[in-house]
Amino acid sequence: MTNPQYIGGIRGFFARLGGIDRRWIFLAMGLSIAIPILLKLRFPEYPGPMAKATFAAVESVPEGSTVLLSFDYDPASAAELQPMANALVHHCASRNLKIVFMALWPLGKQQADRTIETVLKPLHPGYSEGTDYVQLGFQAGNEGVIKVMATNLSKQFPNDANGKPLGDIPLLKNAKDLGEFKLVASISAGYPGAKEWVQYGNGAMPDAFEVVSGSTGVQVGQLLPYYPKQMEGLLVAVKGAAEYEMLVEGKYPAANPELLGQGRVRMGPQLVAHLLMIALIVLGNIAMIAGRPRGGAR
Amino acid sequence: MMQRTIPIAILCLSGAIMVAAYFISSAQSWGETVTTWFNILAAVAFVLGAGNLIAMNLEKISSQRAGWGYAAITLVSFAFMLVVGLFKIGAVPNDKHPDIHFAGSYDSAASPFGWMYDFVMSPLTATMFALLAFYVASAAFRAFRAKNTESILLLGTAFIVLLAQTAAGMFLTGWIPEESAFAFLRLDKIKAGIIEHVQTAGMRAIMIGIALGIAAMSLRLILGIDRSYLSKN
Amino acid sequence: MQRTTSARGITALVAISAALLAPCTVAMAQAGDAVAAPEHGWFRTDRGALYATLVVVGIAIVVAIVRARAGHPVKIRRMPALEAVDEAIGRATEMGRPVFFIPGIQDMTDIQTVAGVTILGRVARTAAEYDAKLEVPTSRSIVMSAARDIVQAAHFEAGRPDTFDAGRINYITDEQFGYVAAVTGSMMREKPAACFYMGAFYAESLLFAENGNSIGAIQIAGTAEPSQLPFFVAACDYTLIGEEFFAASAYLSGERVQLGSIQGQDIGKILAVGLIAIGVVLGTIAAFDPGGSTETAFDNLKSLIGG
Amino acid sequence: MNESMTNNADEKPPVRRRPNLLWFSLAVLGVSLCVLRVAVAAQDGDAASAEAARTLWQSIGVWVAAFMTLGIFSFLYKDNPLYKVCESMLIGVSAAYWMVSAFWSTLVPQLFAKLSPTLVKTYAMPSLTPSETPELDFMLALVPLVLGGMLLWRLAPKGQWISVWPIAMVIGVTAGLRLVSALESDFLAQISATMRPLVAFETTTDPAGVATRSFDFWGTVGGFVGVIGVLSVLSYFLFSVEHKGVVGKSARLGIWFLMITFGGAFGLTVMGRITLLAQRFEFLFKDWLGIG
Repeated sequence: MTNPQYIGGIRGFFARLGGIDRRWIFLAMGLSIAIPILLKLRFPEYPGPMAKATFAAVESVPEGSTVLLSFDYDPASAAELQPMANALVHHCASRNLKIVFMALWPLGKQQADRTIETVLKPLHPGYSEGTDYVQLGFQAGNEGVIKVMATNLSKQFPNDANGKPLGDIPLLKNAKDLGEFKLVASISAGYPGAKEWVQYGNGAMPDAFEVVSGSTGVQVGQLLPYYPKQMEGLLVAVKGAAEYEMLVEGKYPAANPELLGQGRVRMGPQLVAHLLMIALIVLGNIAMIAGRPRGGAR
Repeated sequence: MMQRTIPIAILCLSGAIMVAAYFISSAQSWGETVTTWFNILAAVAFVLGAGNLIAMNLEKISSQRAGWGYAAITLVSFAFMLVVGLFKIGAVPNDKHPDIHFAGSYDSAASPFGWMYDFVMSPLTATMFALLAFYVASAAFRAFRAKNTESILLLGTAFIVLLAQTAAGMFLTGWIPEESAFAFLRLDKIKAGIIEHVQTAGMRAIMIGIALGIAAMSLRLILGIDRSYLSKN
Repeated sequence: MQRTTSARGITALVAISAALLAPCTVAMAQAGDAVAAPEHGWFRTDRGALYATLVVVGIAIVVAIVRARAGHPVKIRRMPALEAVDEAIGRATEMGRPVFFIPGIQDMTDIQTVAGVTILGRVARTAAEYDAKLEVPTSRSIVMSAARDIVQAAHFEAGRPDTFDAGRINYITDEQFGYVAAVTGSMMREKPAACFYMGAFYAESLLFAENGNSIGAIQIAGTAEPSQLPFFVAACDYTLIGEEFFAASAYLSGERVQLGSIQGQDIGKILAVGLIAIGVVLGTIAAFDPGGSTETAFDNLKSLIGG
Repeated sequence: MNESMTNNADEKPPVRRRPNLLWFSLAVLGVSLCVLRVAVAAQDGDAASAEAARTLWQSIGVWVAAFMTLGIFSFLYKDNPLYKVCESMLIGVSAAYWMVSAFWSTLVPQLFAKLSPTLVKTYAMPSLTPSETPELDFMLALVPLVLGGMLLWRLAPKGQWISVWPIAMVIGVTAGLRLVSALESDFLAQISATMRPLVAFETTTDPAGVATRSFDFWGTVGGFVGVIGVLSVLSYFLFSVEHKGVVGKSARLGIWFLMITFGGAFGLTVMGRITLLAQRFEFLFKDWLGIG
């Protein structure tokens, strides 16, 4: 192999680039994430088919019917999933849908509580607990919870999270089973989560409700087989959240746009860093080609 | 005999029992029981780990080897955390039993133990984890070079997936109508196709292979063919 | 002479396997009922298909082992990663630099750690023969304990019990990233010439491999953690992928009997291919004839083996 | 990828230096400045109340956390005393953390509570419910205790070989458990998942409720790719056949499938890794510096 030191001109520049000190790459990566965060750069998103399908699924629910939002994640995945939860809650409330919150993950209840406090109450002050929304909280049992809910809602959740019997809650006093809901949305970071909702919820009563899901990037491979047949909508990672935010904000502008912009703000560093990675791969290959001795491959 | 035959017998027997228990209705909880045993054993073994950690660092300090000051930092932070945690110093008392000191939770955020976790351990581990963002960049630059078919496929797939994950992907191919015959050229479709079909297939075959590898490895151990874990003195 | 021993052994095995498979026929017969009512006798009939697989795969491996013991030639394909082991240790010896062996971050309850530790035995023997300095930082106390035993055994085997130093096999911390910080730090300071990553790895795989690369170490990795394979493949010199990793300890031992077990794994794969072929053919026919009897057969087959 | 190394690190003899005093004193100075700043800030407010004391500790905490974060980042430039301090603290603190949590969440409830329920109930776990089978629990708890004793015996001057016994048992149990579970959840389940029709049809229902079945081109392609992928990668893993002829071609196709699998997995992980780093930066900018 020719020593890149002895190649001149532009070709030499690229050839030497191949052996660049990796700390320059580190610096570039650091800047590409730090600058968008500092400047709060927001780039336009082009909503993909999955985000559009999710939006359409929520839009198709008749006004005034009840939806179930299951918070199946914990703070570790909140960076990816909380923006989806915020946009979803705002979307449902803007369409006057009654919202029932629950969690299959122990810490999911906290996330649901936070969403109620930071999104639902400030943006939709008219929503009152008991008639417009209910927080059922967390129940242990993984997919078992879903199985019981499919046949008998009040057996799995005799009370809401505050200990109030279901019979005393106007919104749920006549609710029998999962068929009460027109839409089930699982914001899901793994097991138990969206996959279980499809298998045991939708599986038990296929035509009763639609399922949409927000998922982390890591576990999307497991959910793709269910979209779009058993799962009407699927939001993937921060990007899915950002696209969905665009759609929701486009139709239902929020009084406080900050709350609905988290996904897009987080997409800023993602976009720049991804473009950097792509550029690095291209540069690495140019460097390799430039460093080759003339007259063919080794 | 005590050093070779008995350990082999223990290994074979415990392995065979666990296999059999899986198929016997009344033995379903055995797996759980031995898992509990193992957790206890691992907790007891911490005495070995702690002993080793202390001995290694004390030796560094006493011999004044290069970097002995850091060994002292390790020892001091270890001792502090251990004492504060084991004796629940400053722990928040249990609501229902405020009189019983050890009933309080050892890791509540208001205790020194919790503070150390929140402000020392967790930022350190989270930052160490975050270093990966830098290393994926340098690895992509260095390793993704089109030298042969294999590396072209590796870098090409990574390239497509990376591109499809940004707005740039939608910008480039999002104009192709989803219902048209050319929809498969959309980057998001290509990405979904790769993940759903090729990657799933690859992972499935890897898993089948791994299962057979585990089976053969376990059988070698249970049948006493692989005995490399035994001292031969 | 050897042939007859082998034949006798195999006949015996066939008899044993027939006996072992007997409960299976009962299980198969009851499988239909078992799905409906999850009550079982003393034998878990719902796990009948698993039992049959266990017996068949087990017998396949044992037959291969018995044949190998009887003197049948065992041919195993090249594995460049394993051929590079001696070279890597030799290079470290020449350069006067240490060899690092990282047995993953899981405890002995993960079979990958067990596999990693048995590979450590072979690596340690070569290192003892070459008189290379082998360092094994561990993330679990019990793994440290087991690693010390196995490295000591390797030194005895190599005839160098005097050079065994337990102080090079240390427990660091159970915390994943604490362990990573310590290991990458000492990589930078001690500049090992060869790094082995053999065991269960998670996010730390790339942290190790990129730092090892930056100090110019030869890196050989092996793991059955599918999510981490991409990073090892991209950043290490050689990677044992999934099943290869489990075959490695047998391969490195060079013992005929152990190599036989690798051959047995291949029979398992052929079984898998056969099952898949049957399933795919049935499924394809069923696709043309929805609701027909082939579809029922296909569904039954899938639910039988899918448990 | 998998190329042999060319960039052998430069062969300079390692220069052994004492911990750089300058670095160390800079770090100490920085930390003390921060403590000072926080103390002053706290005095401005009502430092007397307990709430203020907690926020004081919290603001100290944020500063400490920020320094820890910067210390780890400094490793990207090169190994340095600040990183070494962070590394040493992390080792000490985390080792103790796991030991303490093993003590309180495993040893106390699962071992001591079985051996001496009254003692544990009185002093540590007032809400402990008495077991229905205390004798059996006691006997079962003795097993890991004895095994643990054997394991610790290696610290004794004689008979250290006995510590191999518990390890042999752990390996045996692991081998037994994993043998069946691998065959069930990885071998059989994956085979079953691969059994799919090669051709796919799509059923669409028009508004009148009439279902029509039509050939699904891309579904069929996906089905073929899925099956061929699994088979070819399996052939790559064949050990007792040289990769020549048909097996060789199939194995080569298998490698291609593996490379696409790995490339895709690599690309998919990037987003999560960037999120992690973005969170650290958000912490530094917002929680520590108060900008952004």
